[in-house]
Amino acid sequence: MDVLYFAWVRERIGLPKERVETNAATVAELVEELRAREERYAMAFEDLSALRVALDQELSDFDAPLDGVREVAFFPPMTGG
Amino acid sequence: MDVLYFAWVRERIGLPKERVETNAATVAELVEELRAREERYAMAFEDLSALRVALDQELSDFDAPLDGVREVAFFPPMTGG
Amino acid sequence: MDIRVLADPFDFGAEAQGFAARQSASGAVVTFTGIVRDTDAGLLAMEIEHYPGMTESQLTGFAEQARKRWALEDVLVIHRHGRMEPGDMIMMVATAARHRKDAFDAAEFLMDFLKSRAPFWKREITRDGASDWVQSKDDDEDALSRW
Amino acid sequence: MDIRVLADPFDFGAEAQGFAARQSASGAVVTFTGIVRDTDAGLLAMEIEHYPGMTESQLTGFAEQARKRWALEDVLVIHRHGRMEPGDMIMMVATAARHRKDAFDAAEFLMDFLKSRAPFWKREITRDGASDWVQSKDDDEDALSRW
Repeated sequence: MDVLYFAWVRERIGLPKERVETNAATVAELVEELRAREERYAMAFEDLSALRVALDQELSDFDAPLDGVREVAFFPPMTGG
Repeated sequence: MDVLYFAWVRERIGLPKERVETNAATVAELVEELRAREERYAMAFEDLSALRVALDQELSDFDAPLDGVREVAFFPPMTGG
Repeated sequence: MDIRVLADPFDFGAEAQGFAARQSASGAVVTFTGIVRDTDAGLLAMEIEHYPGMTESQLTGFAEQARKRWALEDVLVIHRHGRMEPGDMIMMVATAARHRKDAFDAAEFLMDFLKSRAPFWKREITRDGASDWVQSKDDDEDALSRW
Repeated sequence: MDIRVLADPFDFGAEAQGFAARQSASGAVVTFTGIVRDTDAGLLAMEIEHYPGMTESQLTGFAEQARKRWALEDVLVIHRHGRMEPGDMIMMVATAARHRKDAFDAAEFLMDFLKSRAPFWKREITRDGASDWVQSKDDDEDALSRW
């Protein structure tokens, strides 16, 4: 699946988008896999309460299943308007 | 004092403004004097709940005193905006 | 603060743009504009009578009250009188504030007072020649009670 | 319904005027515009990042929800991304309805959702060279609970 990062999540991880092969069943499991990769991921996902997730461009939750999802995006709370 | 009429009050009475010499102590007393004048006044002041009054260009009440007032205006509820 | 009562049309877009462009300290600008709407009966024209002098002082008073209640940077009120046709703009208010809630609340407050406490009276002239004074609405009177 | 996400400046006055002029059935038009405000720290620029695709679908969804909740004749949302300077307009919403309450409520609803549920992220660059992501406000999150 495609994993996208925005704002300071993108800055900490150092890239806007990557292809991730995973068997993670939920967003939380995917986050665990990413955290385990490298320090920059661990830092980006340090505090999940400061993060939001969208699945296929719909806001979702960290316990949501990833079954059939093609695009996951992680970002801080939005500041539009 | 000057007495002004607006909207359908003006139409019923047939003039926008007139000079009235009166010893009326309150707006209500002035209204009684005007009502007694002619049928057109009686019709205009038939239902006071449908009327509003301003004294020297400030919204007021029918029991307000007229002492020192130079301009009285009668009109229906306002429909601005 | 800018309060205008006028017979001529005004340029809503230019007024809105000019007002917003003046607000370097404000993050939020709200505008309201009232438009003459065609009615089921077929509206030919609307005529608005007003009370010169009192109109200006009432509108100024509403704007001053709004500035006391909310943290506003600026207020604009324009209201026409005389004859207008469907599609014409009757009036506008604009409010500027640092925070959007202040700008919204103040604009609603101004509109509620303008509807029932500013000395304007509307008459509708329909295509069949009928002409009637617009009745005030209980809703508009009720709207004042929240402030 | 007109939803636009764009990098270029937009002409608030012309958009507001055009929107109002299209509303022959509506008596009430409300607009909100958000302006880049200079800050105490001395703002050089604001940069807005967004999530292409999701931004448009979220904004469209908010506008559709607003049309279900209120009797609206029309809705316009314009939001910029990229780099802006103090005084520049970031975004606008406009709502048209027969009754002013619907137009006001819908505009506030759109703004509340746009603030906390549309995928935009602001960064402020100050004149001393510092650059910080704008923190979301609890107030903005709380504002959603009233709808």
